[in-house]
Order: sequence, then C-alpha cells, then structure tokens
Amino acid sequence: MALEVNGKTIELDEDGFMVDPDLWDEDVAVALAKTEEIDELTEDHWKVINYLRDYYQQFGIAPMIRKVTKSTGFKLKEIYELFPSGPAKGACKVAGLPKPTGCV
Amino acid sequence: MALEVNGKTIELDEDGFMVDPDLWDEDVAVALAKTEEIDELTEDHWKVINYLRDYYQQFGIAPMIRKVTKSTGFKLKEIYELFPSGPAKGACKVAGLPKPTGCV
Amino acid sequence: MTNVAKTDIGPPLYKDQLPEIIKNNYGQWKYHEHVKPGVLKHVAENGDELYTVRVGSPRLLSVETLRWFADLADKYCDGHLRFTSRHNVEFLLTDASKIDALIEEVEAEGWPVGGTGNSLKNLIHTQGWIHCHSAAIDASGIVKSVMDDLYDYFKKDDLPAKLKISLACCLNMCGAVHCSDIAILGIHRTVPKINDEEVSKACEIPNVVASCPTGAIRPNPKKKSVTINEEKCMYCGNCFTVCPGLKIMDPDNDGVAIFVGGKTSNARSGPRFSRLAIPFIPNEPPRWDSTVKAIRNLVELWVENARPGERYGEWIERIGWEKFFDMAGLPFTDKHIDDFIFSVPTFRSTTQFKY
Amino acid sequence: MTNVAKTDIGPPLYKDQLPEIIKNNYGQWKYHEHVKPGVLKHVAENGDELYTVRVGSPRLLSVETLRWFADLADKYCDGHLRFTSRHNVEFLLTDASKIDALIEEVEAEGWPVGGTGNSLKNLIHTQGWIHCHSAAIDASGIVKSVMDDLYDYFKKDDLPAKLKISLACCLNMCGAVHCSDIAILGIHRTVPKINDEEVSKACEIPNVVASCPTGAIRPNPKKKSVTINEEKCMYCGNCFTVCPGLKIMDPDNDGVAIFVGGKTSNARSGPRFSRLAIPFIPNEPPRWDSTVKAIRNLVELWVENARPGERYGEWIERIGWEKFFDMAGLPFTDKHIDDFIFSVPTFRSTTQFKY
Amino acid sequence: MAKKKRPLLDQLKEGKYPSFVKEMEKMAEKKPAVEDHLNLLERSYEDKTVHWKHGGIVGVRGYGGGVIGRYSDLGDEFPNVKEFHTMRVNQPSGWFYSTETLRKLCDIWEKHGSGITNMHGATGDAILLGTTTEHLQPCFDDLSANGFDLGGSGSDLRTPSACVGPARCEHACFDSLDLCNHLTQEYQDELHRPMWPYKFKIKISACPNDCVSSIARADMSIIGTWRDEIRVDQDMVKEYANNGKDIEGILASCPTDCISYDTEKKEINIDNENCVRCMHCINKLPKALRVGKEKGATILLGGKAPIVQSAFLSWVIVPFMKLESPYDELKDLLERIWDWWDEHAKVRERVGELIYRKGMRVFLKEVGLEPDARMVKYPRANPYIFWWPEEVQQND
Amino acid sequence: MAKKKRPLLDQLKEGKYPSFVKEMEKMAEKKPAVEDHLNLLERSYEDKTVHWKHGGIVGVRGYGGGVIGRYSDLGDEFPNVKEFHTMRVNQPSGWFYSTETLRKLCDIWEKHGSGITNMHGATGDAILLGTTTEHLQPCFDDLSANGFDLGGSGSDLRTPSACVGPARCEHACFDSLDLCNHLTQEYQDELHRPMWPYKFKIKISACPNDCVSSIARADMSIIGTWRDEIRVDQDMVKEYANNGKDIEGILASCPTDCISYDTEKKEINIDNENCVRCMHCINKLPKALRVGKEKGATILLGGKAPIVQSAFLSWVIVPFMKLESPYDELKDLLERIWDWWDEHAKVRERVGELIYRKGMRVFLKEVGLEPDARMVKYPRANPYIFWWPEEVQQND
Ligand code: SRM
Ligand code: SRM
Ligand code: SRM
Ligand code: SRM
Ligand code: SF4
Ligand code: SF4
Ligand code: SF4
Ligand code: SF4
Ligand code: SF4
Ligand code: SF4
Ligand code: SF4
Ligand code: SF4
Repeated sequence: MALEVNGKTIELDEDGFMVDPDLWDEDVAVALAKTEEIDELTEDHWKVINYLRDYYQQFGIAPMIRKVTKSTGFKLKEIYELFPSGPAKGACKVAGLPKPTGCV
Repeated sequence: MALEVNGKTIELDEDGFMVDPDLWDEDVAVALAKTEEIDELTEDHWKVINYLRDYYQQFGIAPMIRKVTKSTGFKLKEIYELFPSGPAKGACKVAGLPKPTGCV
Repeated sequence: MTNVAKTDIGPPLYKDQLPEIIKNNYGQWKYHEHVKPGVLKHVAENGDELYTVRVGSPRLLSVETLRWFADLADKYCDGHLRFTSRHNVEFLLTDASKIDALIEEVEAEGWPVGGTGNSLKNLIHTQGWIHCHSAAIDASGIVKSVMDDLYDYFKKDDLPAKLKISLACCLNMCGAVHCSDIAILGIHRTVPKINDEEVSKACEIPNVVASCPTGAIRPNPKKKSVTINEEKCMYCGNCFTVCPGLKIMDPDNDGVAIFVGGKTSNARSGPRFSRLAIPFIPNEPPRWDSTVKAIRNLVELWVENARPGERYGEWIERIGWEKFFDMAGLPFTDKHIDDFIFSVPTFRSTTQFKY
Repeated sequence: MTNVAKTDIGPPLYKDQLPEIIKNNYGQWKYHEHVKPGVLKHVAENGDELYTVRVGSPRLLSVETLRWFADLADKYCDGHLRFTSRHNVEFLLTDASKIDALIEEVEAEGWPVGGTGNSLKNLIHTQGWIHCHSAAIDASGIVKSVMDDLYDYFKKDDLPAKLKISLACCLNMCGAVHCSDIAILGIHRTVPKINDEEVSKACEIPNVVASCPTGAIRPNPKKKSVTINEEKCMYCGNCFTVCPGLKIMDPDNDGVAIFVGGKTSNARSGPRFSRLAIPFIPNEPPRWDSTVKAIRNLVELWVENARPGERYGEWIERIGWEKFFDMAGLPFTDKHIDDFIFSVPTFRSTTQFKY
Repeated sequence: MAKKKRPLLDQLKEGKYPSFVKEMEKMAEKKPAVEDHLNLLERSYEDKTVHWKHGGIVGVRGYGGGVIGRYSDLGDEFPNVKEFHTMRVNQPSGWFYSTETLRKLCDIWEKHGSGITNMHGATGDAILLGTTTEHLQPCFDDLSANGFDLGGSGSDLRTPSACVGPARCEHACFDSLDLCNHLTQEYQDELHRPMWPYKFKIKISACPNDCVSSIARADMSIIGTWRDEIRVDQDMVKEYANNGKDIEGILASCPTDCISYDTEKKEINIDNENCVRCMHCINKLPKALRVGKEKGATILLGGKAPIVQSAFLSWVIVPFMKLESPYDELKDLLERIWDWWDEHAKVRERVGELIYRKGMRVFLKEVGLEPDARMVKYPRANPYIFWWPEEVQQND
Repeated sequence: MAKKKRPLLDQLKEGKYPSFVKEMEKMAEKKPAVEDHLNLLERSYEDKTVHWKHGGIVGVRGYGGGVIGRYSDLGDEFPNVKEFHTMRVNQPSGWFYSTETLRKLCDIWEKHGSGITNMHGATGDAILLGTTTEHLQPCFDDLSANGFDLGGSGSDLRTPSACVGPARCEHACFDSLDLCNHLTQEYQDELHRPMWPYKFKIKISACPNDCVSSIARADMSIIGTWRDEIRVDQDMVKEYANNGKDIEGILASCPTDCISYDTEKKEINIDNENCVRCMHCINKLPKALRVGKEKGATILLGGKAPIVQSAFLSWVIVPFMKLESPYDELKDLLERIWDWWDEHAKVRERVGELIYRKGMRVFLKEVGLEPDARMVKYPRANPYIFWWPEEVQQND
C-alpha cells in the first residue's frame, strides 16, 4: 500500500500506518485521514494530532489514553467521534506515530 | 584532637581521622602516619595511599580490600605490615579518606 | 457499507439461551450425581432432573460441526446446548431415556463423551501456529497428539482425582496454564534478534526498554534502536510483544517445557502454581512424540502412586519434590531452581528432606 | 608498650576446658532426662551420669559475679562450667546429691534455676542503650521487666512447648530475633534527619545511596550530601549505619514492635520467621509496662489454647492468623500486610479462611 | 488450484480424539482461505515455526478492540491468508446457546469469514478465526443486527466470564450469570474502547470450586462463598452410610479437621467456626451437605500470567460481599480500583503489579478498603513498616 | 564525687530476675567508668534515647577487627565514658570454661576495663564491655599472653560458634566443637583482618534441633543429620509404654506420618524412606530412638538479618556431607564460596543477597556444586528459564 502526497510516495503497511514516520507532514496527515474515512481535519482533530506528536517527540512513546483525554479535554467518546477507529488505530495513524503494538 | 602541620591546624576526630578531609596534603599524611606509629612513609606506603586517594576521587567510596590488594599488588598481610592497624583504620586514615563506617 | 452497526449492545442475554428446565429451576438445584463417565444428573428442589452429556471438543470447530451440534440439540435437548470453561460441548437433556441414543450418535461420528468426575479433562489450549505471531510451539497439534494418547483417561472417571492438562504456546500464557495439574508451555531459548531498522521505525524505545523483566534492554541512541545484554535475557519474548523488530522465534531452539502440580480450586488445599518438571523438549511435529511420552509417564506415575482424592500437586507435596523427581526419573537441574523475583522463599530452608 | 602480643592464636582450646566426665564420655552420650525444671541428666553409654543445673542470667555480668560462679563451680563441679547459646550459665555436676545444695546456694543470691524443657527460655538480647549507637529501645531494661513478669514460666516446665522470646534493639537485629516464638524489636518510625555538613565530610555518598533498601536516597551534589524521598523511607536505619550524618533516633517516635510465631529447629515443622503482631508500643522506661503486658497477654493466650507440643507458630498456623488476631484482641492493620520484596507470596490467594 | 499434499497434517487426522485438521478440511472445500490456512500450517509444521507476522491493528468503527489483526509472512505464496484476522465475539453468560442463536452465528461467519471458530477462547469469547480487513465491518454489522457484539482486546476491560452457576449447579452462592451479564452491559464502554494502562479481566465463579479458574486468570476474581453454617441433612448422611460410602475416609481430608463423623449415630458434626469453606465435604457428599444460607462472594484482585513480574494468583481484598443486583457495592469498588490503577500504573502494568510496586497499604487506603487478616496468608515478617505522617508525632 | 541518684534505674533493681543494674553497681564502686555508665544510662532512660555517638574505629595492632569503638555524646558531662569501647573475645568452642580460665579473663578485664561483660554476645564472643582507646593494646597484650584472642568484627569472618554437641548431647551427628575450633584456627587471618565485601558468619549445630539457631543467624549453617535409619531400641519402647507414655500421641506429630506404634506388640515401626529426620520422635523418646549411624551434616547458605533485602533463612546447598577432621571438603567449599562472593559482591552485600541477585544457577555453577531437588522447597513456578550458551544450538 502507498499514498501519493505532493508527489511524494508515502509507503503504508498492511494496517495503513506509515512505514517511515519521518516522512510525515500536515498534508500527509490529511491524506491519512482520508484512509480513515475522515473527510476533513478540523481544529479539534489537529488538537489531538498535535498533542500526540508533541508527546511522542518528547517521550518517545504514545501517551496513555488517560493523558490524552486529560490533556486535550476530549472525552474518549469524543475522540471516537473525531477518529472513528479510536485513538490508537485512528488518531495515532493520522498523527504519523508508530503502530501501537502488543496488548491486544 | 588536632595536628599542627606547616602551621595549619588539622582537626582530628576521636579516632584520629581528619574532620575535614579537604585539608589533606602529603605533609599531613606524614603527620597522620606518625599517629599510626609509622615513622616513615616509604614508596610502598605511597603506592597504597595514592591508590586509595585516586579510587576515592573517582568513585566517591573507598575501594574494597580485594581491589586494593589486586591493584597494588600487596597481600593483605603486607598492608598490615605497612599500616599496622590495617587498610581501613590505618591506610585510609593516612590517605585522608572519610572514616569507614558500619559493618563492625 | 450501508447499515451502520449498533454498538455497545453487549452479548445475547443468557436468559434467552436457557432451556426450559433451567429457567424453571434456576438457582433451585439440590444435588447432582455422576451417572457414568460423561453424564451428570442434576436434581432440583422440586424433583426435576437434568442430564448433561459432555462431549470432548478440539475447540477448533467448523461451522459445519457447530450446525451438526445444533441439530443434535434440537433432536435431543429441546434446542439448547452449552460450551464449558474447558472448551467442551454439553448437551442438556430432560429425558434420561435419550441419553444413550445421543451418546451413540455422537460417538459414531468420532466425538467422545467423557471428561466428568475424576477423569482427564479436556486440554485448555491456545492458538499456536494456527494464528499467533509469538508461538514457540503449535497448540492444536500437541493437544491432539496428547489427547489421542490419553484418550482412555478422558472416557473413564476412575483417576485418583481430576486431571487438568493445559497448554500455552508462549510465555504470555494465554492458556493461563500456570495452575494446571500438568502444564505444557511453549518456550523460547535464545535472545531476540535485533532488526535495528525495524526497531527504529516501528517501536517506541522507552516502552521496549521498560518491557524487559530483567532490565536486559538498553537504548542504542546511535541507531535509534536498542541493545540486549545477552547474559540477562531469559527469552520471555515480552520485548517482541511490544516491538516487531525483536524477533524471538527460533525453530532450532524453541520447544516445550512441562510444569506440574498446580490447581485453582479451593477444595481441600488452596490454589497453587504448577512447577517446572521438564525444562525442555524439542519441537517434534507432527506427533510430538517425546512430549506425548513425557506426559504419559507423568500421568501414569500419579495414577499408580497417588492416594484416592489427591490432585497431582497434593500428591507431590505429600511425598516431597525430591521423591517426585526420583520416581519420575527426571533429572533435577539448575533450571529447576527459581532465580526470579520471588526466588528466595522457594529455597529449602530446613534440613527436612528424604533420600 | 613493650610486650608485643602474639596474634592469631585463636581461642583457648575447648578440650582443655572440659570437665573430666565429659572428656571420658565425649561423643558417648546415650540419652537424657529432665530431672526437674532447670536440671538435666545425661547418661553415657558406660552408665556415667552428668547433671546440668541451668541458671538464668541477665547476660550483663560483672567480673565479681563471674568469679562467684567460678567459686561455685569449684565447690560443686570440679572447676568447670559453661555458658549456653541463650546466655545462661550451666553448672555440670557428677554427684547428684549436690544438686539441691547448689540450687539453694545459687537461688539464695537471687539467681533462678530453670529454663529447661517446656519452659520459658532466657531472653536473647542485645546492647540497647547500654552500648549501641543505633538502638531504638533499651535491651537490658525491657528484658529485665519481661523476665520479672514471666518469672514463673522460667521456673516451671509445663508449657505447651518451649517458649523463646528474643529482643533486638534495632532493625539490624543483632539478636537475630526474626525466628523467635515472640520477638521484641526496636523500631524507628521517622525519616533520618540529614545533617548535610556531616554527610559531606564523613560519608561516602555512593555507599549511602546504595544502602537504602527502597531506593529513597538520592545524591545532592550541590551540598555534597543526599536527599531522602520521605514517602519511600521505611525507617530501617541502614543509611545511618553507613553514615553518621543521617541520625535516625527519635525519642518521641521510636518504640517496640512485636512479632510472633518463629522457630529455628527442624522438629516437626521447619524453621520459620516470626510475623508482625503488634506494630508499635511506645518506649516506656523504666518498666516498659505496655510491652510487658502485651507479652504476657500473648504468652497466656498460647498457654491457654495451644495443644501440648505446639510451639507458638505451630499453634497459630493450625488455627489461622485471622483467629489469632481475634483471640488476641489485636487490631489487624495495613502495617501487618507485607509491602517489601517478597510480599506477593504472603497475600492470601485462596478463599479459605475463618470468621 | 490443485489441492496441496499435507503429509504432516495428515498425521493429525489419525487417532481417536476429534481432529482439528478434519474440522479445517470441512471448510477448506468451500473456503480458499482455509485451504491456504492448512497449507500455511503444513509449512509451519515443516519449518517448526510460525508464519504470522507481528501484530496488526485493524478494527471496526467506533471500537478500539475486539479484532486481532493478523498477516502471514508468506502472503504472496498463500494469498488467501495474507490477511487473516480474528474477531472476538462476546458470548452469552455461561456459554448457553439456543440452537437458533448458534446457527445465526454460524451463518454470519460462513458469510464473512473462514467458517472456523474456537468455542470458546481462553478468555471466554467465541473466536471467529480468520477474515480479511474488508470483511470486518460488514461482519460486525451483521453480528450487531443479529444481537451479537464484540468482546474485549487491547488495554480495555476483557470479556467477563462466569461459571454455569445457578443455571445448573447446586453450589452457586450467587447468580454468576446475571452478575457477568450485568457487568458486561454496564461497562460496554470500558470493554470496547481501550483506555487503560493495560488489560483488565474479571472472572466469576459462584463457589470456591472456582470452575472458571478465576483466581489464576483474572485481575478481579469473584468467588462465591457463605458466612454461616454448612447445612447438613442427617437423613442423607445415613443414606450414604447405608450405601457403603466411606464417610470417615472422605472427611479425613478436611483441611482444618473441623468435621467429624459419628459412626454410632451415623451423623456428621461440623465445628463451623473452624471451617474454611473449602467445599471438599460438600463436593463429596452433595446430597447430605450444602453451602450455608448467608451467601455472597469473596473478592480477590491481582491475578495474571507471568509477564512481567511473575504470575500472580488473585488475593483477597474483600473477604465477604453480598452480591445482589444492581451490585452497587461491587461496581463502586471496581470503579475506584480502575480509577486508582489508571491514574498510577505504567504502560502495560497490571493492577496486581501496581499494587506490588506501591504496596497493599497504599492500595487499601486509596481505594478505601479496610485491612483484614483474611487478606494475608501470613502477616509481614520483615520489620520494614511504613507509617502515615498522621500516625507519628511531628516534631520539627 | 557524690554518687548520683538514679531513680529510674533503681526500679530495675526490683523484681525476681537477676538485675543487670545490680551487676553494674557491683563494679561502679571500683570503677568510675561504670558509675558514669550508669549515670549515662539513667539519662537515656530519662531522654528515651541513646547517648552514644555513631561508629568509632579503633583497634589493636595487626588486626582490623575485634574492637567496637564507642564514644558518648555526653562525654564532657560523663568523662569516664567518653571513650567506652568493647572488645570481642573469642570463647572456647561450646562456651566451656575451667574456672581457672574464667578467672584469668576476669582479672584481665578488671585490670584494663570496666569489669562488666556479656557472656555471651549474640554471635558467641565474650563481650568485654567498655574501655578506653589507651587500654586496648595493653589489654590485648594481656589477653594474648594468657591464651585469649579477639573475635571478628567488620567485613570479616565472624567468630564461628557451635552447640554443645558431643560434649553433652546424645544427638550429635558430628563433632561440632572440634569443627568450630578447627575452622576458627584455620581462618585466623579471615577472622582478624577484614577483607571482604561484608561480614560472614558460620554457626554449627550437631543435629537438626539446631540449638544455635544457625539457620537464622549465619551465612553458613552447618546442621548435623544422618542418612540411614533411625535406631530403635524396642525394649525401651516397652519401658516407655509401661510407664504410661502416650507414644501414639507423640508419634502423631511426625510431619510425614512415617512412624507408627503397634499397640499390640508395643513396638515402633519407621518407614525410614519417608522420614525427613526432623528429630521429633527422637526428642520425645530419647531412650528408645537414636539418630542413625551414617552421620554427617547438611550445609546451608545465605542466612542473615533483614538489612537490606529482607531476612533470609539459610538454604540447603549440600544435602549431606561427612564431617571428619581435617574437614577438607568443607574448607574447600568454603573457600570457593568466599572467593566467588568476594569477587562479585557489592559493598555490604551478604552472600545470600549476592546469590539472590545472581541466581542459584550461577552460584552453583561457579562454585562447582551439583543441583539437587533437596535445595528447593518447590521448583520454579515461573517460566523464566535461563540457558547456558552451550545448551542451545548456535545458529548465527
Ligand atoms: C485468543 C486467545 C488465546 C486463545 O486461543 O484462546 C489469546 C490470544 C492472544 N493473546 Fe492472550 N489470549 C487469550 C487469553 C489470554 C489469557 C487467559 C484468560 O484470559 O483467561 C491470558 C492469561 C491471563 C492474563 O490475562 O494474565 C492471556 C495472556 C496474554 C498476555 C500476557 C498478559 C500478562 O499480563 O502476563 C499477552 C501479551 C500482551 O498482552 O501483550 C497476550 C497476548 C495475546 C495475543 C494478542 C498476542 C500478542 O502478543 O499480541 C494473542 C493473539 C493470538 C491470535 O493471533 O489470535 N495474552 N491471554 C485468548 C483470548 C480469547 C478470548 O477472548 O476468549
Ligand atoms: C555485640 C552484638 C550484640 C550483642 O549485644 O550481643 C552486636 C552489636 C552490633 N552489631 Fe550486630 N551484634 C551482634 C550480633 C549480631 C547478630 C547475631 C549473630 O551473629 O548471631 C546479627 C544477626 C545475624 C546477621 O549477621 O545477619 C547481627 C546483625 C547486625 C547487622 C545487620 C547485618 C545484616 O546483614 O542484616 C548490623 C549492621 C551492620 O553490619 O552494619 C550489625 C551491627 C552491629 C553494631 C556494630 C552496630 C553498628 O551499626 O555498627 C553493634 C555494636 C553494638 C555495640 O555498640 O556494642 N549487626 N549482629 C553481637 C555480637 C557479639 C558477639 O560477637 O558475640
Ligand atoms: C462445566 C464446568 C463449569 C462451566 O461453567 O463450564 C464445571 C462443572 C462442574 N464442576 Fe467444576 N466445572 C468446570 C470447570 C472446573 C475448573 C476449571 C478448569 O478445569 O479449568 C475447576 C478448577 C480446576 C482446578 O482446581 O485446577 C473446577 C473445579 C471443580 C471442583 C474441585 C476439584 C478439586 O480440586 O477437587 C469440583 C468438586 C468436585 O468435582 O468434587 C467441581 C465440581 C463441578 C460440578 C460437579 C458442580 C456441580 O455440582 O454441578 C460440575 C460437574 C463437574 C464434572 O465435570 O464432573 N469443579 N471445575 C466446567 C467444566 C470444564 C470441562 O469441560 O471439563
Ligand atoms: C544448652 C543448649 C545448647 C548450647 O550449646 O548452649 C541446648 C541444649 C539442649 N537442647 Fe536445644 N539447646 C539450646 C538452645 C536451643 C535453641 C536455640 C535457642 O533457643 O535460641 C533451639 C532452637 C529454638 C527454636 O526452634 O526456635 C533449640 C532447640 C531444641 C529442640 C527443638 C525444640 C522444638 O522446637 O521442639 C530440642 C528438642 C526438645 O527439646 O525436645 C532441643 C533439645 C535440647 C537438649 C535436650 C539436647 C540434649 O539431649 O542434651 C538439651 C537440653 C534442652 C533443655 O533446655 O531442656 N533443643 N535448643 C541451648 C540452651 C539455651 C538456653 O540456655 O536456653
Ligand atoms: S500463548 Fe503466546 S503464542 Fe499462544 S496465543 Fe497466547 S500470545 Fe500467542
Ligand atoms: S526476551 Fe524478555 S528477557 Fe530477553 S530481552 Fe526481551 S524482554 Fe528482556
Ligand atoms: S540490634 Fe541494632 S541497636 Fe541493638 S546492638 Fe544491634 S545494631 Fe545496635
Ligand atoms: S532509613 Fe532506611 S529506608 Fe529510610 S532513607 Fe535510610 S536507608 Fe532508606
Ligand atoms: S464454581 Fe461452584 S457454583 Fe460454579 S459451577 Fe463450579 S461448583 Fe458450581
Ligand atoms: S467445607 Fe472444607 S473446611 Fe469446611 S468442613 Fe467441609 S471439608 Fe472441612
Ligand atoms: S543441636 Fe542437636 S546435637 Fe547440638 S545440642 Fe542441640 S540437640 Fe544436641
Ligand atoms: S524423625 Fe521426624 S520425620 Fe522421622 S520418623 Fe521421627 S518424627 Fe517422623
């Protein structure tokens, strides 16, 4: 699988996550969101995405859900409304984080 | 208790250890050695003293005896010959290390 | 996709799945009897009688077979059946006279009736090579081989006590085998192979480092990857679970470890862990001969020596582990001595032992 | 100083210290009998008889008293005596007819004969305020007060079994009290006070940091000292042992903790630790009334309820800890639940318990 | 496509016990995926190793869990199992099925997936074994339309499960099936939308026999028990005696020696004060002995498999709790526990491990439970006793 | 100097048990230091705390241990206990004294110190309680001249101690006194010159009754036992029976139920294969039962007090070893253990803690001991099994 964004080829794995997260940019996010059936990235979407990216850059891991909800102010239900497949599969994917593993 | 060395007053605790180890210098060592009934600091003495000081400066602790014997090449008996009250009470004292504690 | 699923509806309500006799006597059962191996009789306060016929299952079932079960349930049981906590199928009858016909029909197709009372229970097990990414051994194939070999013990109920054998295909222990009379466990024996490229792209380094129970993993910032202190690694595979770049499977060295003596019921003695008997048996597909043989030996030893009513672990506790190893002809090795967090309390701090 | 001591000569040779009858029958004893409380009779293969009279000692003895013991030994025992592993004095007689005279003479001076068989044994104890720098409680004074109170149990031998009470004045446990029927332990309850000046001059920071069992201590490089995470500190005093700048004594909060049920012999049941019964009793010099009373209650409870032959811990194990706390009228608190390294195996992982 | 030979798996069709290979072959005729699945498994049998790739993260809309993604590492060779995800379907409490319900499930799964299943999975779900990403949502839509829902996976509440209990067992001390269903319904959000540091499992056995092994397999283990006296039917004792039952021999295994048989009177006497409700005597003499009347459950916490800090068996946190719908006391406790755990745990730290790290003392205080001697096997042996600041004199 | 009042300590002169205060007062008349010691103690009784300063490091020439330095923090007020060191004197094995030897010790101590003692100290030394720095060397000179030597202190071998054993006990399975003396003499250097990471204690009991509690109080615990059969004297059994001993009642406490009493024949029968040599039956019927003939000892390692990692009870490392002079097998083992420990331990890490940290597996291999099921209470429950490189196929 792959996405074409601004002429760049963004390779995706079977689950639709970026193979090389370093290639992420905002346009890639928009393209990834489409794969998640999200037509438009609203301010709320970006709030979540930016929080995830900042946290990841600082700590090298994705934040725990409790942190996400506390820090963004969105309830978990609201996050599912923004990203129908949820924070891990949906939001992390759009934010260009590595694929969550384990714990399934 | 106190020692006079080159005009400086070196305060000692009840056990004859320096209260302020920062004041140590080679002349102090010679004076401390006297309190331990060591009349002269030979090259062998200095080998032990220097090893102890270097180790202490590097790690913040006195080396374990096994280290001392391995590193200086002196058998424990020989160290007792150099410092009759032994590596802890004798050599550490002369080397200006803090008083060994515990483990008695 | 047009119809959008309703979410959060939960499972079908159990009440709607119960046969009439259970609805009528719900919470009103008085006592039960063992009619014969595989057949239970429960008697209600009002005298109603319910018969259960337990059928052994390999757990992996096709919908074809499930439908056939449904047919049988319609024919003999007014359209109800259940599955058990050990993967078996139970047919629930009110008419005692139909029991033998049901048994005959089921067994004619190769499905054994048994596993009640003091019998060998069905083997709890997990995915193995059928579906899991971290399996050190297969599950279904070993279970099949062991069950073929111990078949008669499933069909009879004259063992000293219940015998529960379980299998998990890796240390994650999805079979929760750690409290079984006999536990078959898939183990790895070599250090994960680090694929730096994959680690750097796909793994959260801090989580990988934290995942290691022995602290063997350190970050390798240069490669945005990790290093593993080989001496500290005991091949638990937990790092692989959180990071695909640390592959732990090793066909030449993976295999089976066998633990004995656990239980979970509170009957007589409290619940307890199974403990290591055989540290390693290599993978021997398709019929896993050494594993099958080892288990048969362990079972027979107990059958011959335990007192009536003694579960595997209760028997060993009575005779002492040193006798157990002697009698089983198993070498006691350094592997048998715990060296993890709670090790010290497992050491023998008494001079009481046997020769 | 002129005469230089010979070093490494070792202790006086035990053989030279033995009375004649022991030299003659060394390793040739056949059996023993309890003549009466405080008096043992050992019979040798050749029929020789040796009588032991055991005298209770406060352990702290003046040379005056030792000389008086020597006089007695000369008079009654051909010039030999011994001390026991619980600080007692033993007079060794060959002439049975002299026993009573010896006892009379000893007891006239206030020295009790007893402590054999199923009696209260002498209290093993340590230095306390007599000589140690880290004591949370006194030793000798508590021992004296407890022994005064339980005096009769030392003199008689009709307890359910032996009763061994021991005391250690701080967590270092020089009395090795951790396996006693009843253990009296001095505990601190507040975080060491950091004297930065003293720490910086007198302590090896890495050792101080390493000394803490809970990792509560961190270096404080600015002050060349350390900081303590108060939440993690459980007042063990180990840091004080290695560093005088971390004083742990706190008169208002130091005191006694009482543990029960330990033993070290392998007789019947194996050795086991004593376990917390009473987390804290304040220091009450000079007669330590609450401690004395608490111990009497614990002793009496056992005397009244144990079966013959049951040591303290064996009795509790039979009836269950929940019953013990109920019967003793002791509150069970969060303090009683282990929260250190080996805690999990001490949790109750069964539904078996009593009301 | 010519059917491949599978000499290794063929050997697993032999023997008396039902063969999973035969089960797979039943579907292989209709389902190319199962044919490929068999061939892939044959390859595993040759290579002695798995041929599944790590992880996989797929799902259905609105849920974070319930589907285990799986891809073969030989997807090119066996394209029909390139994607081969499982769906975890939450079963009815006690795993009872009307044939109608069971057939519905079969039909849906034959339509959308491989047609092979695990009844049941180790946690207690029905595992629908193998489908493609594309089929997940439609399959779920059909499941939902037919009254089914998915179970848990990921860092969420896992599908609770319960023993057969009052439906068919005279020992049941509370309604395990109702409780299981109630909790499942009450915590749908927690079940479907992973939000915690790690998984949390609840298993429910209605008496101390613990027929779902909850003590070993669940973070919270709910095990039925009673507080009053064992009920004795002396007539039935006599009946057993007359039928030659070795009553004395049986009672000899009582762990506390608190039950005895009067051979003269043919009566059983129980010193109930010393009974630890182990079930042994009741199990062996079910006609004569019954659990008491004041029934409820012991609540235990912390059970888990070995990763990371060793396997734990759940331990007592509430010796006795009445359990009657709507189970407020229990739910209240559960929620306090979750909240505490969620607040303090590290990633992938089970609640038992967190308690080990923090100490029971902290746990009990922060979730508001009273210490009880029944929580321990032994009281502490070490003298490392923590004190709360308010318990010592502050003298600074 | 007017004698001070000591109202608190005076109360410890009351009561029936011998009073340590009276003992001190006996010396106080002659020794100002003891008068001050009493006054200092009175102050401690008032203040509820110690009045000794931390540590103190003094000694005698050529030794690193044997003296515990002590200074009062009220040295100005109580000048005679400003310095108040104790000397640990190594006692004869089994704590036997001829009165001559004992008097010598008294005389030396009255000459050089306070004249108060502890007979014996918790490790097994004679503690000479209180002297000044100045007196240490002369006191040691006199001790030495009279055949005494100091015991251990600091990071060295501590004074080994032993039960009375063959000197006065029929149960002794080897010569505990000789072994104790032998090891003490053999390891004089290790005893006097601290050279290890921490202390090391050896305690020796000649049978499983363990009358020196070696299992709890020593890094190496040497406990006598036998391998063959308990010796039964059936005549004596009859004598006990005829004297009304409740033989059956006694034998009921056998932990393995392997001993039984034939009330008809008045005989005891033992299934020695299942006997765990607990001593119980022998203890209770010493005339009739005796330990076997093939005697030796079990060697256990690791015992210690709680600091740092919890208290440990020593555990079995050699189930059975013959112990005959010159004890080469034992000494050889001891030296291998010391060498390994000294090489790997951190400062203040006891050998048991090192083994806990490294694992028994590493310990056994590196000191050259064979694993034996008698080393464990239970085999491991966790599956965290290490493999040596040579045990797996190397496939890189
Ligand atoms: C399907 C199932 C096994 C089965 O064949 O029945 C299963 C399958 C997996 N389990 Fe499990 N576990 C299953 C019940 C269990 C149980 C038993 C139980 O729930 O009673 C346990 C032990 C109890 C426990 O939770 O501690 C269990 C302990 C684990 C663990 C270790 C957890 C731990 O804290 O020690 C992992 C590793 C993880 O979470 O990352 C794990 C992870 C996994 C994963 C997701 C593999 C992974 O590393 O990501 C497996 C997916 C296999 C696959 O491809 O289908 N599985 N897992 C069981 C769920 C079916 C169901 O919902 O009914
Ligand atoms: C004198 C004696 C107590 C007594 O009154 O009898 C004693 C006294 C001290 N012990 Fe001890 N220990 C004495 C036997 C013990 C024992 C019992 C035994 O040996 O059987 C133990 C427990 C067993 C063990 O070794 O684990 C013991 C465990 C400790 C510890 C904790 C060691 C540990 O690893 O947990 C310390 C702390 C230390 O080593 O720094 C310690 C430290 C001390 C110090 C030196 C205090 C210190 O922190 O530096 C005490 C000096 C008191 C004083 O001022 O005189 N003492 N110490 C005992 C030695 C007398 C003798 O030689 O006969
Ligand atoms: C059907 C089932 C419950 C369910 O909801 O599915 C069940 C049903 C019964 N159990 Fe169970 N147990 C069931 C799994 C268990 C388990 C869990 C397991 O095996 O994984 C245990 C704990 C196992 C352990 O201790 O390791 C269990 C421990 C017991 C015990 C205590 C056994 C003992 O240790 O003595 C009894 C009492 C007895 O059998 O005397 C018991 C008794 C019973 C009774 C007699 C209860 C009754 O009066 O109806 C039922 C028939 C038992 C039989 O097979 O003879 N049941 N029972 C489970 C059948 C599994 C299967 O297919 O084989
Ligand atoms: C003298 C002494 C040995 C020494 O070298 O000093 C000694 C001597 C004897 N012990 Fe002991 N034991 C001595 C300390 C111990 C200790 C250690 C302790 O108390 O600190 C123990 C282990 C304690 C524990 O388990 O916690 C000990 C556990 C035993 C036992 C097993 C007791 C039991 O648990 O049932 C026996 C057997 C018996 O008494 O039946 C025993 C038996 C004996 C016998 C009968 C052995 C014999 O045949 O001579 C001796 C007379 C005992 C008596 O007092 O009635 N001895 N004995 C010690 C006396 C201490 C004292 O002054 O009170
Ligand atoms: S036990 Fe391991 S290999 Fe088996 S299903 Fe669970 S995680 Fe997979
Ligand atoms: S396999 Fe286990 S022990 Fe080895 S590095 Fe990975 S997590 Fe650590
Ligand atoms: S127990 Fe503590 S206070 Fe008492 S003597 Fe030992 S180290 Fe000192
Ligand atoms: S008293 Fe103990 S726990 Fe507290 S800081 Fe010191 S060493 Fe650590
Ligand atoms: S746990 Fe108890 S109530 Fe539930 S099925 Fe088993 S025996 Fe019956
Ligand atoms: S339930 Fe168990 S403990 Fe209670 S009387 Fe019956 S056998 Fe004894
Ligand atoms: S340990 Fe054994 S041999 Fe030594 S004195 Fe005690 S009973 Fe006698
Ligand atoms: S020594 Fe102990 S185990 Fe052996 S027969 Fe006697 S009582 Fe039983």
